[in-house]
Amino acid sequence: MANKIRTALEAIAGLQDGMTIMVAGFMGTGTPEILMDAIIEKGVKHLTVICNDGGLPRGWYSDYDTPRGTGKLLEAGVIDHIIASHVGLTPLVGQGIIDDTMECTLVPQGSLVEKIRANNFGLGGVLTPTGVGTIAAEGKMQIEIDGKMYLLEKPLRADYSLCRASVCDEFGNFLCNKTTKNFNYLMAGAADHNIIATERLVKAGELDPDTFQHSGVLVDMIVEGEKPWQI
Amino acid sequence: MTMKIRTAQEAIAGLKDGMTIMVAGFLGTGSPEILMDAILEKGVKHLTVIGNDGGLPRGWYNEYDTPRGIGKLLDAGAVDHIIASHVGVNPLIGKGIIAGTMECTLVPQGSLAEKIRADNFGLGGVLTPTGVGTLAAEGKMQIEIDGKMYLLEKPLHADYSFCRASICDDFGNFLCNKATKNYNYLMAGAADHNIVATERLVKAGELDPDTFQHSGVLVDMIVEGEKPWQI
Amino acid sequence: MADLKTRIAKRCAKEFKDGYVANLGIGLPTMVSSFLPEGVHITIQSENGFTGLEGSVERGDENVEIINAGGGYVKASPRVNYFDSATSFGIIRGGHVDATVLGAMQVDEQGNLANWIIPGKMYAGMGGAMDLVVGAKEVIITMLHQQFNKKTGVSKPKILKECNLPVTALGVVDLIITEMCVIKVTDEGLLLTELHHDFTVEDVVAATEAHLTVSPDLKPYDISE
Amino acid sequence: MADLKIRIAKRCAKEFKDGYVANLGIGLPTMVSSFLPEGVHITLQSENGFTGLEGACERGEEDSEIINAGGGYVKVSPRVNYFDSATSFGIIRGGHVDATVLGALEVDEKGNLANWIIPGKMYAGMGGAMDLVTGAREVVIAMLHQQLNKKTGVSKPKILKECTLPLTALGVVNIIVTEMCVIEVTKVGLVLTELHPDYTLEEVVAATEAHLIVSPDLKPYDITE
Repeated sequence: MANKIRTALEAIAGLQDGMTIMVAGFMGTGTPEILMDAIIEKGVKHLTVICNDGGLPRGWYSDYDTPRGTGKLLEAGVIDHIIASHVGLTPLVGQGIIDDTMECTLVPQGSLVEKIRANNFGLGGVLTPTGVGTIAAEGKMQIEIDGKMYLLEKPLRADYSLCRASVCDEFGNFLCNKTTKNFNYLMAGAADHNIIATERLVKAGELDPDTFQHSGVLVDMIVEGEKPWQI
Repeated sequence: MTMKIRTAQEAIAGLKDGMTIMVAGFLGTGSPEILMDAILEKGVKHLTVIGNDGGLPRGWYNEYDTPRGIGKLLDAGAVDHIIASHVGVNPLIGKGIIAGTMECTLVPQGSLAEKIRADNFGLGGVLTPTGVGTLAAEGKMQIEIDGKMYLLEKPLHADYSFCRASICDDFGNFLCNKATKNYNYLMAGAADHNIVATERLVKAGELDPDTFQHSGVLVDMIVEGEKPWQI
Repeated sequence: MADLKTRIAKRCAKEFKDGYVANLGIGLPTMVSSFLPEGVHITIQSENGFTGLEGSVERGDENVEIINAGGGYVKASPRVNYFDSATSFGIIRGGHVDATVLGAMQVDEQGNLANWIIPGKMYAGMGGAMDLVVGAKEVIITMLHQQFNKKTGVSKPKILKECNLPVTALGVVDLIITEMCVIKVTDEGLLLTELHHDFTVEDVVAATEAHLTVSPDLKPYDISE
Repeated sequence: MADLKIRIAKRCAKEFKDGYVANLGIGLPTMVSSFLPEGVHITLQSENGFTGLEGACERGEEDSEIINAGGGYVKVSPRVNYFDSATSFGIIRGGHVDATVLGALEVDEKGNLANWIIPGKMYAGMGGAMDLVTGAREVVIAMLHQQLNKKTGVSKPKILKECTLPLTALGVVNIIVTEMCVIEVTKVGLVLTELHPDYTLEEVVAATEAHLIVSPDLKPYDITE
């Protein structure tokens, strides 16, 4: 059986300047930090990043906090374009837009998740009532169904998806604890190359299979070594 | 706190002739048998049933087997219209169509799942490549997105949804073992009244919350007393 | 000011029925859960993926895996259930949230809402706001009646004939609760249903740009326990 | 007949690469997993909601919670993962299934496939077939070359210029494996790539209604171990 286990640097060996990546997590919670670190170490630039938000900036909760999640990529200046629902916590995005060094596309959060899921699950798009009559409708097809107006939200694709698991088996079946689930069960499978960084790696069959909540067939590479965030 | 726990009869007190119901399960596996029994006991007729299939007919695996799942409703002649993906296992449907006593609408299985999820999750529809150029496309809007043709699959709604849990807490958070999941995580929430029949009922907080895989906010009523199927 | 916000939160709490699933915005809306009438227990949904939010957590008691939609560490109730973002927004958009309480920059006579962007000034993103106001069965706006400009000391109406900021959604607001009054959004326009005894109808009209119809059944602002 | 089906299953098995995620139809297609080349391990997907199907189950060993898409009790591998139907078809439609092997009633020159309904005769429903052939990266048709009418004893071609039965999907078939030969569906039509030593080219052409292009690189039907 093909072995999916890699080091972080091996896993992102094919990641190149200008590529599009998806990064799971909600304000840093549920983001694969060791993959963020690997991207910075490799020195990839000009990325388009699809994520819920800009992660957390330096010193967010405790003075000594490093940035978290996509906050690391923002601080390192490797993002040209961010596609997110909310970037208010990271002043670096606003600053980047003002300085014209960064582009930002805002998508309502529920639509963002459906766009990612649509790509993962082979849908040509979904119709959502969210955003009708707002800026979020600009440039989007509108379709009236049984007297109600909807926006067509098309799939979002990426070269790589970077997700984080609490426990993952060697086949890639994984689970995420508590509120670390967020985009992890959507992005894993939505890109050409799907990488999971996990806190705990187990053998297939070691745990009750029903423990796992996302399918390993959607995972291409597994990296061990995530550590719980220390408050 | 509002109590959601009911007897099977109480839970379906509002179910009337001619209503539309969703019944979870795949060839009987994962169907709420005590709710099927309650429908027969109440004598409701002329139902429109949305389900993957026609359940299992009498004597399917062992000669002494009762019908399972929707098979019970078909056996009792309580179904006027079935909306399903596959009805070949239960000959009662074919007979009903030929006799002109039953209508059958076939939907590709993946589209059926998405139509139910769309209703549950407030989408106006999804675009799927499945069924383009086939009978399944008849009467459906076709939309071309970036050069590829898709069918618009609209939401399916019901008055009641009948689901089955392996374990459910008293708030309605539930999980389904193994291959009993199928439509249970999609239908619970997709109807006006959503009933879960469970094998095991626990108090909220009794188990690790991450054990549960479907949210209790999507469940209106809980009925205890499902028994594992005996082979 | 803090007193006024408490007043608004107390009045808003009366809108909740036992068993409601609610989503509360950060700030004033979050305070609402502290003032629920006796016997009213609600389940709070958090956009980032759970139901059963119980409130903020003391330093030292944080669980790094339990945050709210504002990125803050929070407590979860025993009936908490965690799910992914598609399920979270499925629950929101699917009409499974009975009520959402949010602040606003502007609300207008059509029930249009603007609360996510001030072009050139505030750039945070809509987050889950657009989905919430479209999906929740009841959208309650809690806010101070006017916008106070700290530099100039001048207050400006926020309840307008027509929103001039980019809207969050069209025609979604059901109820507006301010420190002065309660206003229902109806097909015929804005209906003043309750008035706080510190203010006259004239005071409210002067602080409101939109046309207000005074309910024939106008009642005192009800924050009795 | 059983021998011919084993031959077809053995040849199909050669299409699989190590690590493939595959969905096998009931009947002949299911046999394919018994003939995988050494070192090739695949993960079988079951439409009703799991990956890691291992095969049929002996009487007495059944788990009433583990069935396959045909309603039969089955065994699972240690890396099994169970999910709901939306996820199952997400995996199928999303291109995460590398190959599906299915039988057919008819296949035509454009790779159109008919395998779910004979109007007035067979009424079962498409089940997951439409999604599978639309979503899987490679669609392998495994079938006897012709349709034998048991009453009349006459055989009729199933590989046609144009399908006459209602379609399962348009232009989805990649490869057709029969007891006689292997045919690849290309943009220019059907290309005969392998011929079994029991048959001549003329016999295959006679048993096929569709136009066949004989590959300049025509090889013997390969079922070597």
